[in-house]
Amino acid sequence: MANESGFSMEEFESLMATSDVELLKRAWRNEKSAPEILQFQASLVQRSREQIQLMEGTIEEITRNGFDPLIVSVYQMDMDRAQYMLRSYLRTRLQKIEKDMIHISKTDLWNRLSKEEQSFSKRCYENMKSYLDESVLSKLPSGYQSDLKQSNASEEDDMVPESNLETFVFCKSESSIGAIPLDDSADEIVDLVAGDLYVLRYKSIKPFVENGKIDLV
Amino acid sequence: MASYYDIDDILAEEEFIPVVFQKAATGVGLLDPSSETNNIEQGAKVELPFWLAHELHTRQAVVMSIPSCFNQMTKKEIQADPGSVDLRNRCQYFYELGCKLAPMVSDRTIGSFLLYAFKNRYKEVLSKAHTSTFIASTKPLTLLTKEETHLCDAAQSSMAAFKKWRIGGSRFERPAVLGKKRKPSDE
Amino acid sequence: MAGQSDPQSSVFSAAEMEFLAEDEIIEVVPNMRMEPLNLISGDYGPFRPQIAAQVPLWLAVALKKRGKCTIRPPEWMSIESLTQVLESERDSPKEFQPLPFHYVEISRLLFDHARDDIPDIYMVRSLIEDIRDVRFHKVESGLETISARTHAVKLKNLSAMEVNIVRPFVVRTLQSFYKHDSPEMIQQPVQMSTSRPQATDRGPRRDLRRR
Amino acid sequence: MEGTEIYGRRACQLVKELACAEPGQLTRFNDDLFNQVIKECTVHYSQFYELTRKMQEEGLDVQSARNADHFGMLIHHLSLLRNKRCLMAYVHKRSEVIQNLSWKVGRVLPEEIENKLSDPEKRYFKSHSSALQSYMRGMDGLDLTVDMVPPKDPYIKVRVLDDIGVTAMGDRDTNLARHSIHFLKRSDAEHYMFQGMMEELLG
Repeated sequence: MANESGFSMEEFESLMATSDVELLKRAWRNEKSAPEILQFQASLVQRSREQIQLMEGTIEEITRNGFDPLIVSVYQMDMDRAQYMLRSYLRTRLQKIEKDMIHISKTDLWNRLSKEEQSFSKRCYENMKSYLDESVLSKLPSGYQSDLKQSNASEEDDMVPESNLETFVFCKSESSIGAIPLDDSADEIVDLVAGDLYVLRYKSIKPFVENGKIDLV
Repeated sequence: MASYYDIDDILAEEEFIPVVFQKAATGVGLLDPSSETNNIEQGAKVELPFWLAHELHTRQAVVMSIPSCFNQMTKKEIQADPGSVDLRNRCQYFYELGCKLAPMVSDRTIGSFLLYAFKNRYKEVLSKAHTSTFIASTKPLTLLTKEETHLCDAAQSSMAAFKKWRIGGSRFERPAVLGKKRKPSDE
Repeated sequence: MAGQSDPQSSVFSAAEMEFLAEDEIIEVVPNMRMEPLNLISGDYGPFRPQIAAQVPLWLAVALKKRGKCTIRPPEWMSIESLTQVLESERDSPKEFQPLPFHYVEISRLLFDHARDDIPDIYMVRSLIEDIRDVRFHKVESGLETISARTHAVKLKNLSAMEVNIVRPFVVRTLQSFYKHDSPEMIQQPVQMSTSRPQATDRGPRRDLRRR
Repeated sequence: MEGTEIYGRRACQLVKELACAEPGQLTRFNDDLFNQVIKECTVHYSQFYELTRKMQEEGLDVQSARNADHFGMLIHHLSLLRNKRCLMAYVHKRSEVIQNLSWKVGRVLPEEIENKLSDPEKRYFKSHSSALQSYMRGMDGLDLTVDMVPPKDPYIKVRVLDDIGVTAMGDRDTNLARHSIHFLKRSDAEHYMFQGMMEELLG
């Protein structure tokens, strides 16, 4: 995964000690809280799915072998919890794509999507485009029929919705990061105390969310 | 910039602004109720929605003046008793419109007036939006602008969600889009 | 959600906070024998009668529901420590006492599913409710002090559910102050400043434990 | 133009309808008002075009001349943009509700909702649902429309509120008669509960 390359050995080891469900939980929380779509956690999703499948196999087996129903349902609940986080994680991402499909497809954000998400995004846009054409755009005078530009006179795509990176988010960092500039002029800085909770503008901590040093809660 | 599709932004731009035409314009007499031709004369005084006034202003076709919700009287009332001024009645989109107007008009105090109003109304009314006394009384809500209402709704709906959770009950809620469902026992 | 233009402001439901809390570890005393459980979320057990074991709360509740264990309420849920927390909460009008991040959810789950395992449950419940009320009162007075553009707010020891309740409001409030108290909006009046209200007087900027 | 409605007023009316609706709910597609706004766009365009022609006939450069006709054109152009924005916001907002529906009700629309949609909206619902379906197929059939709330026990006790009839539940048929009580797999019951056809019995 591209975003794992920047870790020091120490951090890498602590990452290895963290279970996949913990990592999935973190990915899920971050994805739910971030205003923009984050890097798809390809190998984590892959591993989680394998573990869930394995567990499904185990459950079938122990059911067949007449194990204590208590054990069966405990295994089932454990799997359901992982399954729920995985589903909710993927769902959150698709819902972001539904909202910002054009913006995502026009920017670097595109590379954050999985292959399946990319084709979902393409189909979403095709559907949306024909819906807008049929309902409104084809009925407007020529020169006003674009779904990206208000009219031919617009110099840029002035209709495309984007996620608002200025929004405030709640976050926590596990380790000390040093001073973070909070605005462009760097007049305001914050020194995050590890483990304490802060409300900050997403934009000012965006790089730290992307490299996993700050978690959104 | 607000999104092209933002409903509140669209409605805020519908607020009317008094303008004086610096240029004449043909074929648009509808804008000037006093005009007998289909044209607008130079010097005509009319009220235009912000979306039109603003574009014409940047092209020097009109000069905008400040709508009454930002006049001295409102300022004085807000100063005297910020929490009880009925801003909703004066302009639902008081803050949004004010922010759009501030950089464009000659009165350079609008920005600080907006902050003064928000700060003091926040202190007196809005910051109490989570409290049960606030939730029980509906009076302050009738005085609030759209943005202020959004703030209070945000507080109250999350408080309500918490209380619902605390009491317990089914976690499977019928989505709003499906409308309210009658229970068969009510039939 | 009210924020039509800002659906982002409410990200987690109370049920989702509860889900997160169910991963917290708690002690159970089984009354049965069961081999270790190798779960996706970790390995737990073995379980032996009368021998305490550490399990996630969801598992504790599942076992308890089926009559397979008693749950040992965590130390912070004892009357002594809650009484002390409540006193300290009352004594310091601005600080929040350290409590588990999910104390609201954990206590509700235990009240619902393990009432017979909690000594003096009525007292415990009312102490927790009082603590929650005092703390939320402080949150509210903290909110009242926001009065200017704020880049960062530190919320030391605020709990998950408390965060979740104020999140939509706080996010929107901070955004409004950010916009209204921006250098672009607050221009120095060029002329005739005397007849205007002293709205430009922003005073010393202070707010909820700003860093 | 019909009546003496000022420019963009009808379009704004359309948007106000959205603002007044209960959050997340759908009202009937307002064909009548919608078509009036489309018509207004056409009128603006023809008046815009007429002024262009007039300027050309007078030998003026349409790009650079700043006479009364130019400002007339400008106002018609701006009014058209405004109407377009309102129309687009109207259908866009509705599309969000429709997207939401494809998550919540599966592939078949309840009749009371279908009646509120325009034809392009019905088609959009179908195509969006199938985009979702095909994503899920691409994920080896992982169903994302279940597990909308965090899981508790795998089995829950429910009471049936509507006569649903005999339905396959897991590997056996179950008669879901009104008022009957069942132990069902949470994931089997979830859709029925969201649609108000069952309720969870707690405790």
